[in-house]
Amino acid sequence: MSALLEVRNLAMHFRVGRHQAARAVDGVSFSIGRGETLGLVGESGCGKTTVGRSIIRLYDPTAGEIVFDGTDLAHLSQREMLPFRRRMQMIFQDPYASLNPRMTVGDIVMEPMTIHSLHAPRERRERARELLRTVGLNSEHANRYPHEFSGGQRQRIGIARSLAASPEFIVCDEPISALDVSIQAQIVNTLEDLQKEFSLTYLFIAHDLSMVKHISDRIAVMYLGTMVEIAGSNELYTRPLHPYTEALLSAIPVPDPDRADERRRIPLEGEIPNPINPPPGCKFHTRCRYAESRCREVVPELTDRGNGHYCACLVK
Amino acid sequence: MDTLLEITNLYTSFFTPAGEVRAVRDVSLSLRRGEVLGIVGESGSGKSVTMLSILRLLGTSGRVVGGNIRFDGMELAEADDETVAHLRGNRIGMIFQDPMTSLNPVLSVGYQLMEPLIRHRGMTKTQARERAIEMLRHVGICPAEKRIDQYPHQFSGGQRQRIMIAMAMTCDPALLIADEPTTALDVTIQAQILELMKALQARTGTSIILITHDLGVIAGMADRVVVMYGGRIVERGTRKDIFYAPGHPYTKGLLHSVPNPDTLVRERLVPIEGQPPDLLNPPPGCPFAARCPETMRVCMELPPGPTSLSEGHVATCWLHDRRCARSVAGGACA
Amino acid sequence: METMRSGNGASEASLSTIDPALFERVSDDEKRKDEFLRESVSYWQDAWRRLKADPLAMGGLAVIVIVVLFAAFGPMLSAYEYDAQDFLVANEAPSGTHLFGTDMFGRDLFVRVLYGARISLAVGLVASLINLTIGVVYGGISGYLGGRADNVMMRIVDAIHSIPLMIYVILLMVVIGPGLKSIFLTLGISYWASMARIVRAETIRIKNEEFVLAARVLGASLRRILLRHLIPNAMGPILVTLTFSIPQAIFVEAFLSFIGLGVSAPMASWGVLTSDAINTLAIYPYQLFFPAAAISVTILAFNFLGDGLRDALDPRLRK
Amino acid sequence: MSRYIFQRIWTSAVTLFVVITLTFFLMRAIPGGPFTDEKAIPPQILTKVLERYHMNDPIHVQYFHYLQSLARFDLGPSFRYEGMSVNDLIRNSFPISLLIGSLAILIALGVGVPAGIVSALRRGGWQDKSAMVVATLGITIPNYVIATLMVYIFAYRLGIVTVGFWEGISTAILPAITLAGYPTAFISRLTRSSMLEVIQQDYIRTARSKGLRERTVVYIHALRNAVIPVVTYLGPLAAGILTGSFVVEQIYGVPGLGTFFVTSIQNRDYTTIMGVTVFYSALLVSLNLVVDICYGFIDPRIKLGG
Repeated sequence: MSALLEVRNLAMHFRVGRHQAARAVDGVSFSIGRGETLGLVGESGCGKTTVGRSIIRLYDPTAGEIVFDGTDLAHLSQREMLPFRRRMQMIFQDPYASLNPRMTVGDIVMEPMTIHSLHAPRERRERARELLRTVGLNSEHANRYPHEFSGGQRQRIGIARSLAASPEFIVCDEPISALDVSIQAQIVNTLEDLQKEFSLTYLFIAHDLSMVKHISDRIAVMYLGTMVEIAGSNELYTRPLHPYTEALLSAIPVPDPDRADERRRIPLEGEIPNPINPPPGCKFHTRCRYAESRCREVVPELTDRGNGHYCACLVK
Repeated sequence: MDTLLEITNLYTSFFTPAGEVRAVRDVSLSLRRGEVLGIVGESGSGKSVTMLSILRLLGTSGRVVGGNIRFDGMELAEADDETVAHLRGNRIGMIFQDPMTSLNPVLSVGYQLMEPLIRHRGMTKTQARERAIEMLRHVGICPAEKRIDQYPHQFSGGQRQRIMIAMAMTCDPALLIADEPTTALDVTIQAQILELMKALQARTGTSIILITHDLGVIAGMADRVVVMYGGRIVERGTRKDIFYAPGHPYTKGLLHSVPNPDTLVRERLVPIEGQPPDLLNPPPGCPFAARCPETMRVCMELPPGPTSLSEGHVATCWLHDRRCARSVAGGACA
Repeated sequence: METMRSGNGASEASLSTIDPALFERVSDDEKRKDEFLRESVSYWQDAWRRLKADPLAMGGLAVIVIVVLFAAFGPMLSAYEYDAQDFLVANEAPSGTHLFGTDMFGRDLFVRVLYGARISLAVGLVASLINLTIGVVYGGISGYLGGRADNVMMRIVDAIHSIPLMIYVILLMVVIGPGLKSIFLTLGISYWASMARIVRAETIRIKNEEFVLAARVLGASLRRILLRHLIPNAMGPILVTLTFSIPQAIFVEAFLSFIGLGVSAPMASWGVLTSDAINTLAIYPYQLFFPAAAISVTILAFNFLGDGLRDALDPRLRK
Repeated sequence: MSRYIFQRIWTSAVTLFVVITLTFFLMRAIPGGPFTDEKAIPPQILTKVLERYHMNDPIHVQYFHYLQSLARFDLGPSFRYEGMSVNDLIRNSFPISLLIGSLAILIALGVGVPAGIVSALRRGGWQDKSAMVVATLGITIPNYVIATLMVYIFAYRLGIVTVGFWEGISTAILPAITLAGYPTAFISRLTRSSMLEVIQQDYIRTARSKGLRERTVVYIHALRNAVIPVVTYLGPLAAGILTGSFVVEQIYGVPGLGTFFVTSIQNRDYTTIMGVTVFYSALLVSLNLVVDICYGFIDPRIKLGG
């Protein structure tokens, strides 16, 4: 598998007040192969959304490289980004906020084609209707407004829009967390079908580990702006190395009474520290049950543990 | 067995300019002392409204339009407002989904914790403060003496939910209603909060009604489970009944639509197709008829009644009617 | 306690009436036939529908339309000129010939009130144009740019805002001198600060909404983002602010004319008319009544319309 | 908290400085200068006068002079009132305006806030509807119209009060009521909408879920949050009362600063106009500052942000 996207030492610091900076993302590296789905998980405030938005250049990264199909996007101007905007897209979290309430569904889906002057203007409407059918909606819906649809249907509209410019790569930023359980599976299946049909590459950002494991080939775990572990999804699930991943996995509720009863939870006390003043050394040491004195001083690097499994921990 | 709460044939509606939203229809359930009852359902299924109906916290547009609510030998549906108000925070504690907005931003945490004690227990400020500090300690907020004078914005989401729990539990209520207490929290914090609730229940013996949409939370917490859909109860039973022998197509659908984390092969999920019903014009029959894989003509016209599948396991579905060729009573399933 | 009930349908009574054919499976199409029962309505159609249901707002709108029509065509239809003096009929009470009576110079008050309406409406129009151009653009740019530019731009607005408009206006009028043109100029210099604040707040709210991020991800130009996404979504508050800013401007003009800094004789604005009437208030109270009522009714109409618009455009009321 | 206060003081000072500068250059921009008007002044007197007022110096020197005297709280002499300084004039007339203004603010708060609470709690009821109709009327009718009507009714028709003589607090009541009209109406509407918004918040449901008395829920939990916008309105309220007093005082014949300001405008008494403008601005900027600091105490969230 050749890498379609390679992120090296990406950092994104946001200014807070006059003299402080929140280190939302602090040196993150990973790559995604063509046709692959990489899951990116972590709790709120870990910087996973910032990674997604930096890749798609909604932010200007503080440092690092974002190599997409051989070109470093990190320092391109918005004008230079334009050809890449057609090739990479994003699906958003909130199906209520991600669609312009003043535009009809047809106009929303046609917008990417208009911006990139794809197809003849007359064909665009037909293509929009076709896209709506592709994502499981009725083409008659094109003349309606977003507020007339339910959450799941709106998310499908958002997916149709992201497909309109025929992209190769899509950042899915928590696309199912705002949806009801019975609808989540619909959307995940749709995403899987589309991936096959259009050979798409996904970066799938979520906090729901079980769904991420289902959809992803590999999973990357973030904590407080850094990458702590990357591995194939089954590997990560069955053999987590990093203490944080271990705790995170043990915290997922299992929908099975017997297994829930016999399960031993690894307690993770306390809360995520403030990214303005992250702890020195390993950022997880304040909550880690294996922490040693060196963890407070040495910043662990992601190291290869074999079998495509990388982990950034000094102890394990 | 000792029943603490019994709701029979509850109907609750919201009267909006667009018409009557029939949020809860014909809901009956019971809760025993010391038990954890889980109510599962997605948004709009009526699970929260059922609980808010008990405490009369429906706001100005909502009203209980039918049914009985019996709490600890008292008939609540006919009780006056003052009686119900005296149960709230005293005999029945409640915690809500979003800890970020559920605490009053301009009052100190200590003040908010002391209020129910002064109101219901007639404590003096000093006594109440002592008890509040003790409660904060129980929920793991330290140093309690110092933090009691802080304001909600000085706490994280998880800590605020702990404070909410302390506040709901401070008068030793017989019943704690937890309305999606962990939905807004991260998984590791969710685990902490659930653990805390379990520990408090073990100590005080409080009955808990846990409302959630997360089957995983229910599987680890509840003794018995009620499944709601479209304002009606579709199934109830012990948690093993619900997870291992679901009787209603909706329950089955829910269980199939979440991935099994233990399988190493990627299996395709089986979603429930379609969209939830519009409660402004609820379908005349079963609320799930439009999305059910087994829909019969009768499902769309008449609401099914409850059928007992085994001791304590009840499904509300026409498939179990003895006239249905595929019913359990009628023999083979198609 | 579980009550054991076995397989009853809607009720035992209807048991026998259930046709066995009802227990046949139905097809998927039949299940989902009634998906969209409601017709599709856009935001503006919906808002208009709600505005129509508000009697006060519609009353306000009707009054505004009537005032506009009267101001435009009234003076042409009247037999009198606004500045024609006739001392023979000075200070006459309202009658069939002089609907609102006459003033101390024998001028017909009805025509003068209509002229006053022209001036007030012109002032209102200018004020709204200023708000729409300077206020919306300034606020929009400030909000969209953010950061340091926004900071500087908003400090200026704060400075303007912390001193009441009236003091600037008075100061400027003293410098420029009285007259209608000066009023327009003065309003132009000072009358956009609150609109700028509101538009900025809206812009900041909307620009972080996911649909604007989506447009940026698609590569939409700044122009497109402003015209297709930001402004259409900020139109509600802009419109409401506009409806409230018009009566304020009308009031400012009346006030200035009242203290002698606005329009001067023989021109007739509602402020001049009320000011003139005060001298003779004890004897001829009707001379105050008509212009005062005209101002109040017009301002009231705009306020009712504004309230109605605010409710009709409130996103929280939409379901 | 102290950082927040410091920041607010700093921005207030900047605002005041901008206003002073603006006023100064505006007044200097009057074509022909302040002494060339209807009455011709002999040239030699004019030169003397100009010298006395430093009008012959280069403009930046004048500006510097002006700032210097302002730093000593000296607003300079009046052009028209011979031998009087603007400071004297303000000292004589401002206490009267202050009395009327404070009374008006008390009325506005005392009537507006309760009216707003009642209409919010009885939303859609007759109390709500009547209060809101009265409030809309209060907002719509210009205060000079209210003033003249009151004068007409109470002085001319009923003869209860006399107009034109200042007799202390008893003569202050009618002007204060008149001035309070608009702010009372505005505050009641503001309180109502803010109360309606607050009453729907999650923490109100929490308060109810604790079984608190409805009184406690409304007056402790809801009102504390609902008055925050009212507090922020106190600055603009003071400004409104101030500008309102220009004409209301005149109509009632009250010898306050408002009357005095309007008279000086009509007399084109430029140093006085300038001085009073600067005085008003300083007053308002400091009031805004006080309001902002109060706001910081009412809303604990501000402390952290500061």
